[in-house]
Amino acid sequence: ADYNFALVPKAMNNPFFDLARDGCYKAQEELEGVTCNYIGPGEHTELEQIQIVQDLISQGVDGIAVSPSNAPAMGKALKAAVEAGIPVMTWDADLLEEDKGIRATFVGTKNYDIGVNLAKIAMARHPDGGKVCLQTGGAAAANHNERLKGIRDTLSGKDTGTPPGEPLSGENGWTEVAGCPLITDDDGNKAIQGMTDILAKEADLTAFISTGAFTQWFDNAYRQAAEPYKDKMESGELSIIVADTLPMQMAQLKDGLSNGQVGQRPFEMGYRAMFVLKDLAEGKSVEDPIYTGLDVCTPDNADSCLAQ
Amino acid sequence: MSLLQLEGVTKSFGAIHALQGIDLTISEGEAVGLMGDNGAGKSTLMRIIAGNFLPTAGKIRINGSEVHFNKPVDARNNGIEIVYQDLALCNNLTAAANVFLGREIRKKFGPISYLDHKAMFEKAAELFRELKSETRPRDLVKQMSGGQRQAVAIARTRLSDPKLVLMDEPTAAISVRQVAEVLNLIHRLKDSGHAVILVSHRMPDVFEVCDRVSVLRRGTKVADKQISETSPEEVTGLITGAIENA
Amino acid sequence: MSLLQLEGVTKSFGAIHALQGIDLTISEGEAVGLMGDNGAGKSTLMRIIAGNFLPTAGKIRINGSEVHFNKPVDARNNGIEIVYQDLALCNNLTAAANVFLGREIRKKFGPISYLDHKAMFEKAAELFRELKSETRPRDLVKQMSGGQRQAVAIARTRLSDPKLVLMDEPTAAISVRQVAEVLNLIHRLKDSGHAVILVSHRMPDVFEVCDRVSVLRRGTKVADKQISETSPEEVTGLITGAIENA
Amino acid sequence: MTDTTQKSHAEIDESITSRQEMSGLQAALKTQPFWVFIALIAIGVVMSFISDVFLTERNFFNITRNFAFFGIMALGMSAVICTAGIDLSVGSLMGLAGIVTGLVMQAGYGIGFGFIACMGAAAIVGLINGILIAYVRMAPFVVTLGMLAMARSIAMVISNNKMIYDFGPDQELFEWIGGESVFGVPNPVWVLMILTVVFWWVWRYSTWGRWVIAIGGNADAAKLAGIPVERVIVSVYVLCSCCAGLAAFLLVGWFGSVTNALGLTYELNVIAATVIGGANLMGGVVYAFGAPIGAALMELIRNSLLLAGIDALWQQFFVGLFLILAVLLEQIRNRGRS
Amino acid sequence: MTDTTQKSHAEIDESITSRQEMSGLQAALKTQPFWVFIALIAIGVVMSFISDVFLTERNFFNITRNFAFFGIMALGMSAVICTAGIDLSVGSLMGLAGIVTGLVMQAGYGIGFGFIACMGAAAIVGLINGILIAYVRMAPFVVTLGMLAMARSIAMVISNNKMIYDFGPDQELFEWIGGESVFGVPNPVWVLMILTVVFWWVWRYSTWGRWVIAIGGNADAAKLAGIPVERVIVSVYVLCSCCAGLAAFLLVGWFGSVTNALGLTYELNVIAATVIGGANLMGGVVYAFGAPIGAALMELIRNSLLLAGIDALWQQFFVGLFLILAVLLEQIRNRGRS
Ligand SMILES: Nc1ncnc2c1ncn2[C@@H]1O[C@H](COP(=O)(O)OP(=O)(O)OP(=O)(O)O)[C@@H](O)[C@H]1O
Ligand SMILES: Nc1ncnc2c1ncn2[C@@H]1O[C@H](COP(=O)(O)OP(=O)(O)OP(=O)(O)O)[C@@H](O)[C@H]1O
Ligand SMILES: [Mg+2]
Ligand SMILES: [Mg+2]
Repeated sequence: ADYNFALVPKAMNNPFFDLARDGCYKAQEELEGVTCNYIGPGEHTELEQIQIVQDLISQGVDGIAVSPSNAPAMGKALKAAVEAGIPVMTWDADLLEEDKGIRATFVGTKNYDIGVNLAKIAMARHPDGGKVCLQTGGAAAANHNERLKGIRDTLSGKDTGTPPGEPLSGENGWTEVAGCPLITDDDGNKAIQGMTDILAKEADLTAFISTGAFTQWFDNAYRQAAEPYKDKMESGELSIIVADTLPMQMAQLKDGLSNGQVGQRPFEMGYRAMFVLKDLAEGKSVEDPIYTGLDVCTPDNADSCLAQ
Repeated sequence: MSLLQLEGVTKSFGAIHALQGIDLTISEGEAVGLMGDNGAGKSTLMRIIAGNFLPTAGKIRINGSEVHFNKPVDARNNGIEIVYQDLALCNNLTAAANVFLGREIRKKFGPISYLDHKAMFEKAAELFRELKSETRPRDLVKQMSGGQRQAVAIARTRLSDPKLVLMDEPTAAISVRQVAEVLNLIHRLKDSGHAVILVSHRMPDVFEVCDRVSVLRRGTKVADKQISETSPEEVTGLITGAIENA
Repeated sequence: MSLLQLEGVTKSFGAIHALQGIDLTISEGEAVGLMGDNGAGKSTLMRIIAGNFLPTAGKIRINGSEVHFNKPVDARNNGIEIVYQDLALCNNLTAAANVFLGREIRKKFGPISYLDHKAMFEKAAELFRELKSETRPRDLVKQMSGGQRQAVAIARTRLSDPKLVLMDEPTAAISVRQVAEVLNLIHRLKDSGHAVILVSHRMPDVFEVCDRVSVLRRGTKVADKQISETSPEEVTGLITGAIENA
Repeated sequence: MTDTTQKSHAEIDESITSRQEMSGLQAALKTQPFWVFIALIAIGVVMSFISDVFLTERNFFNITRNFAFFGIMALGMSAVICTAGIDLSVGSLMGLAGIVTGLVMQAGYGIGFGFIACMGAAAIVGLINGILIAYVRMAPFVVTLGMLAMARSIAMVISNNKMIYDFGPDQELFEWIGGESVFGVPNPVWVLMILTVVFWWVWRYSTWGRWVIAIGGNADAAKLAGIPVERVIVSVYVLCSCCAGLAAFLLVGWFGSVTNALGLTYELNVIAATVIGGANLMGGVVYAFGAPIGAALMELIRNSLLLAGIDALWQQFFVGLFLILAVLLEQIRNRGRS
Repeated sequence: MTDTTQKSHAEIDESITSRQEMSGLQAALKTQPFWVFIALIAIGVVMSFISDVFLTERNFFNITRNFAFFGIMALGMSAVICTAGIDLSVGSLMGLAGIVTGLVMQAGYGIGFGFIACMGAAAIVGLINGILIAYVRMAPFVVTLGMLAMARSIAMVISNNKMIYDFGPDQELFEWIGGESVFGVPNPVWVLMILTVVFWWVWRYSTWGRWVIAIGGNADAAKLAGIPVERVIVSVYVLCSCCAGLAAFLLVGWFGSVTNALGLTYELNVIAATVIGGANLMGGVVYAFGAPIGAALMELIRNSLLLAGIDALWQQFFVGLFLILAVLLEQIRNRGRS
C-alpha cells in the first residue's frame, strides 16, 4: 500500500524544522511506498497549525506526526483524527499529560533536558556561580519555558516551580540580572540586539545562556557581537552557551565565540517519525516515548560531539 | 433688545488676524447683508456665530444674555441655523441623508427605533421642490452638480424653526430660478419674524432682500448702514477701500 | 473654420444622461456664455472639452481636425485651459505651488535642475495682483477663504498662452472688485484673439462680456443666440423652461 | 402661460423626486462583497472537481468555524475602518482578553464572570484607544500600534508567560460554546451569522450607523451637523474591541487552552478580510456582509490550496495571488461601468 | 482719489505678497519630527543618568546601526504614505531581496551582481505593486498584503527554505559594507545620512517630490493639473521597494547570513517609524528627517528599557506607552496653538 504521511512542524520558516524535513525525505527514499508530506504554518501561529491538521484529516492522510504549538487545542483537533482512524503521533513537542492517550507515541527530546545540559556547561565553567542572563523564544512558548526551568532548576539545585520557573536570586550563587530573561520572539535580529545590549550593560556578567539558535543565526553579526568578549570567554570570566548545533553554530564554537552548544537531533526526529507512522499504519505497536538524544558540545569535543 | 449682539469679536489664526473687534446686532425679522472682499473675514464671523470657532476675544449675546458656543450643536440649540460656504456635506451619503444628518427621522417598533428612510426621502424631496431645485433625494452627493449641493445645504436649515439663519454665499453656485427662490425664502423668513444674515458678493441680491448692510474690510467693520441710506456704488467703494469708512 | 467644434456630444453616467447630442462651435476672439439650470450639464460639458471625461458619443474638433483627449494634459497641449467649478486644488500646498502645479519653474545647477521657489512666489504674486486678489502666495490653500481659492484657480490659466479658456463659474465666490477684474480679463483675452467659454449663473456678467449665449436644459442645448439678439428675460425663460426653445 | 409652466414643473419635480438610479439588486451588483462572493463560489466549484473531500460535511464544518472568528472580528473592524480609522490592537487584545478569561475561570468564578471579565477587558482597551483617537486626536495607527504592544505585554505579565488550560467548574460549558455545534452548525458560526444580521440592521436602520458612515465621509461636516463625533468614534473602537474579545472568548473555548500568544499577527488578517469585503481605508464605506465574505475568502483559499496538494512553500504565494485576484475581479467589473 | 486708492492697493498688495506666516524655524517648531526629536533628547538625558553604559561609544554604535536599517526603509515608506498609500510588503521583500543576494553571491557572481540582483528583485516587486495600484486602481493595502504573502513564498521557494551563509568570493567586502564602520560611524548609518539629505532635497527642490506631495493632497487635482499621476505612483512604490532592498543588502552583510524569515513583521515597525516621524496616513505630508527620527525613537526606547533593566515581560508595555507619549507631545503642543 502507498502511504501518505504528514509531518507538521510549528513553523516552516525555522531552519531547525528544515532538518526534520530532510530526515523525513530521507526516510521517504528508504521506505517503500511512503510519501513524506511536510506541511505547516508559514509562521509560528497556533490557529493555522490546527487548521492545517484539520485539513489533513479531511484529506484523509494515512498518518500525522505533529509538533504542537498549542498542546491542549491540538489534543482536541487530533481526537478527530483518531476517530477517523488516522494514526497520530507527536514529535519535537508533546501533548498535555492527560491527552497523551490520543497520540501513539512521542519522538523527540525532553526540552527540560536541554536546559539541564546548558546549565551543566555553565556550572562546570563557573562552579561558584555568578550573574546570569537567559534568553528565550516567543511568548509562552512551552518548549522554551521548559528549557528555562531546566536551566533554573539545575543552577539552583532545586525545583523552581512550573515552567519557566522562578528567576534566580542568589540560589547556589546564581543571580539573574535585571531585564532578563530576554524575549526574542524567535527573531534573530532581536536576539542579537538583546545580547549586545546586555553584554554592554553588565560588565561582570558570568554567563549568557540562550535556549534557542536564534542568537547565533546571523553568523557575522553574532561574531561581531561576541568578538569583544572573546578574551573574557577564553579566560573563563564569561560564558556564552546556546542551544542547538546548526553548522554555523558549530563553527562559532570552534572559533572560541561560544563556550557550549546543546543540540537536538531534528533530522533524526523527522526520519524516525516516518518509520513510526509506517509501523502504526501497519498495525504494529511502537515504543512510547522515543527519545532521539542530545548532542552536548564544548570547545573540547567540538569535532566529535555530533551524532552522525 | 436685539436677537443677536456681537461685542468686540476678534479672531486670530496664528499671525493672521481674521477679525478685529467686530460689533454687530440683529433683531427679529431683520435681514442683514454682510459684504466684504475675499478674505475679509465674513465666513470666519459666520463660523463664530455658528459655534464652529471660538472667538479669540469678544462676546456673543442672544436675547441679551451671553452665550458660549463650544460646538455647533450649542448654536443650533440656541436657534441658529447656518449654510456653510463650503457646504459641509458628506459626499458618501445621499442628498436626503445629508439634509437630515444629525436630526434623522425615526420610527418606533416596540422599544426599537429605526430610521424612517421613506419619510426622509419624501420630506427632502418636498424641501427641494420648495427651492425649485432639480435635486434627487436618493442621489449621492458625490455625483451631484455644484448647485444641487448648495440646494442640499440650504434645505438643511429648513428642518427646524430657527431664530436666526446664517447664509454664507448661499446663491454662489445656483441658477437663476433657484436664486429667486432663495431670495423668496429670505423674504418669507423675515416676514415670519426670523432674522437672517446673508453673506454675498451679489450686490443686487443684497439690496433686494436686506434691510441693512454691514461691510467688513480686512477683519474690521467699516460700515453698517440701512439699505435705504446707501447705494450699490457706496458699498462697492467700501468693500474695495476706495471709500475709507462710513 | 471655427476653433472648437462639438458634434453630438453625449455623456451618460449609468442611468443619468447628463448630455445629449450637444453641438457647439466657437471661433477665435469669441466669448460664449453657457447657461443653464443646476444639473443641466454645463460642468460635464466643460470637463469633456478639458479632457477630464471621455464623451459617451460625439466628436470634438479643434481647428477642423478631430481630437481625442484621454487625459487633461492632452487638452492643455491643444491650448485649452480650464477653471474647474470645484477648483481642483491641493489643500496641502501653497497658493503658488498650486498655480504652478505640473508646470513648475526650474533652475539649472550644472546637470541638476531644481524648483525655483522664489520665481514661483513672485510670479504667483504678480498674477494675484493682476486679479486684484488678496491672496498670499505662501499661504496653504487649506487656510484660504473661498474667494482666495478661486483666485488661485483662475491664476493657473494665466501661465500659458492658450487658444481657448474654459471658465466654470469663475466668479461664484469672488468679490465685486475681483469680479470686475475677471470680466476685464475675459475682455483682454478676446481682444488678443483667444476664445472663452464662460459658465455662469450671473446674467449681467454674461451679457457684459459674451458675444453669444448657449443655454442647456437637462442635457440638451435649447438655444444658441447672439447676445445682441436676445435679452436676460428670454434667457431666463429658456433656462427655467418657461420658453421651450429658441 | 405661467400657469402651464408651473404645472409642468410640478410634474417634472415629481418625477425627479421618485427617480432612483437603480434597483437594490442593481446596486448590489456594483458592490465589492458581491463580486468577492462570486469569486468564493467560483473557487468552491473548481475545488469540488479537484478534491472530493472539499464538499464533505466535515470540511465545511471546519472551514466555516475557522473563518467565523475572523468574521466576527472583521465586523467590528469594518466599523473602525468606516470612520477612516484602523485598529491594529485586535490581535493583542485577543491575547489579553483570552488570558483574562482564563485566569478568572481558573480561579473558579464560573463562565458568567469569565465572559464579563473578557468583554470588560476588551471594552477598556477599546475605550482607551477611542479616547486617545477621538479626544486627544492622535493618529489611530499610532495609538493602536502602541496598544498592540501594551496589551500583549500585559497579557504576558498577568499570565506570567504561562499557558492556562484549566477553566474551573464551567470548563465543559465553556468548551461547548466555543467548540461544539447546534443543528450541525458550529456555535461560532451561529454567532457570526447573528452578528452579521445585527450589523446589517445597524448600518441600514440605526442612527448610530448612519452617523458612523457620515463621519467616515466627512468628519468635519458630521461635526458641524451636530453629531457627537468624539463619542461615536469612541463607541466604534469599543465595539471593535468587544468583537475581538468575543472572538477570543469563543476561540479559547474551542482551543481549550490559552497562551498570551493568542491572536499574534491576526490584525493584518482581520484588516485584510475587511478590506477584501469592500471596506475602504479612506473611510465612508461599509458593508455588513463584507466582513464574513472577506474572512471566508481568505479561509477558503488556504483550505483549497492544502486540499489541492499545492507544495507548502508555494502556498503563501497562491494565498497572496488569489487575494489580489479576488479584489481585481470587482475592480475590472467596475471599470466597465464608468 | 482713484489714483491714491490704486497706490495704496499696490502697497497693500506688495505687503501681502511678501507676507509669510512664520519663519523657517517657527515652521519647524510646528512639525511632528521636531517634537519627536525633543522626546528623543529627553529620553537620552534621562538615560544618561540611569545607566552609565548608555553614553558609551559602543552603545551609540549599536543604537545607530540598529535603527539605520529601519530608517532607510522608513524613508521610502514615507514617500508611499505621502501618496496616501501603504506598503505592507517591505518586510517580505527584505526576505526575498536578501535571499536573492545570497543566492547570487553564493554562486560566485561577486558583490556587484549581488547588489544588482538585490535591487532588481526589489524594483520588480515595487513595479508590480505600483502598476496594480496606479493603473488597475486596486487598494494599496490589498495589493501589498498579497505581495507580502507572495514575496515571502518566493523567498522560501528559491532558498528551498535553507539558510545561506556563504557569500562567495566577495564575502569579506560584503560583510564589511554591512557590518563595519568608517570614521567610527557604522556604514549603514552613513547610508542613512546620505539618503536623508537626498530625500530632504528631493522633497524640497525636485519636481517629482512636489508632485508626490500634490498627489497625496488631492490626486484628482494633481491629475487635472497634468501630473502623470500613475507614473509617479509607480515610481513611489519602486522607490520604497528599493529602499527596502538596500536595507536588506546592508542587513544581510551585517548578519553574515540570511534566511527567508529576514524582515518578518518589520512592515509594522517601518510604518510606525514613518508615522512617528510625522507622516499622515491620509497622505500629503512628508518630512525627510521624520523617517530617521521615528526609527531612532523606536530603537532608543528598546535600548533604554533594556539598559534600565525593565522586566522583559513589561518591556513591550513601555515600548507601546512611549510610542504613544512621543506622538502625544506634539499633539498637545499643537493643541495650545489653535
Ligand atoms: N483655518 C484658518 N487658518 C488660518 N487662516 C485662516 C483660516 N481660515 C481663514 N483664514 C484666513 O482668515 C482670513 C479670512 O477668511 P474668511 O474665510 O473669513 O474670508 P471671507 O471673508 O469669507 O472671504 P470669501 O469671500 O473669499 O469667502 C483669510 O485671510 C484667510 O486666509
Ligand atoms: N460623476 C458623476 N456620476 C453620476 N452623475 C453625475 C456625475 N457628475 C455629474 N452627474 C450628474 O450629471 C448632471 C449634470 O451635472 P453638471 O455638474 O454638469 O451640472 P451643471 O450644469 O454644471 O450644474 P451646476 O450649475 O449646479 O454646476 C447632474 O444631474 C449630476 O447629478
Ligand atoms: Mg467666505
Ligand atoms: Mg457645474
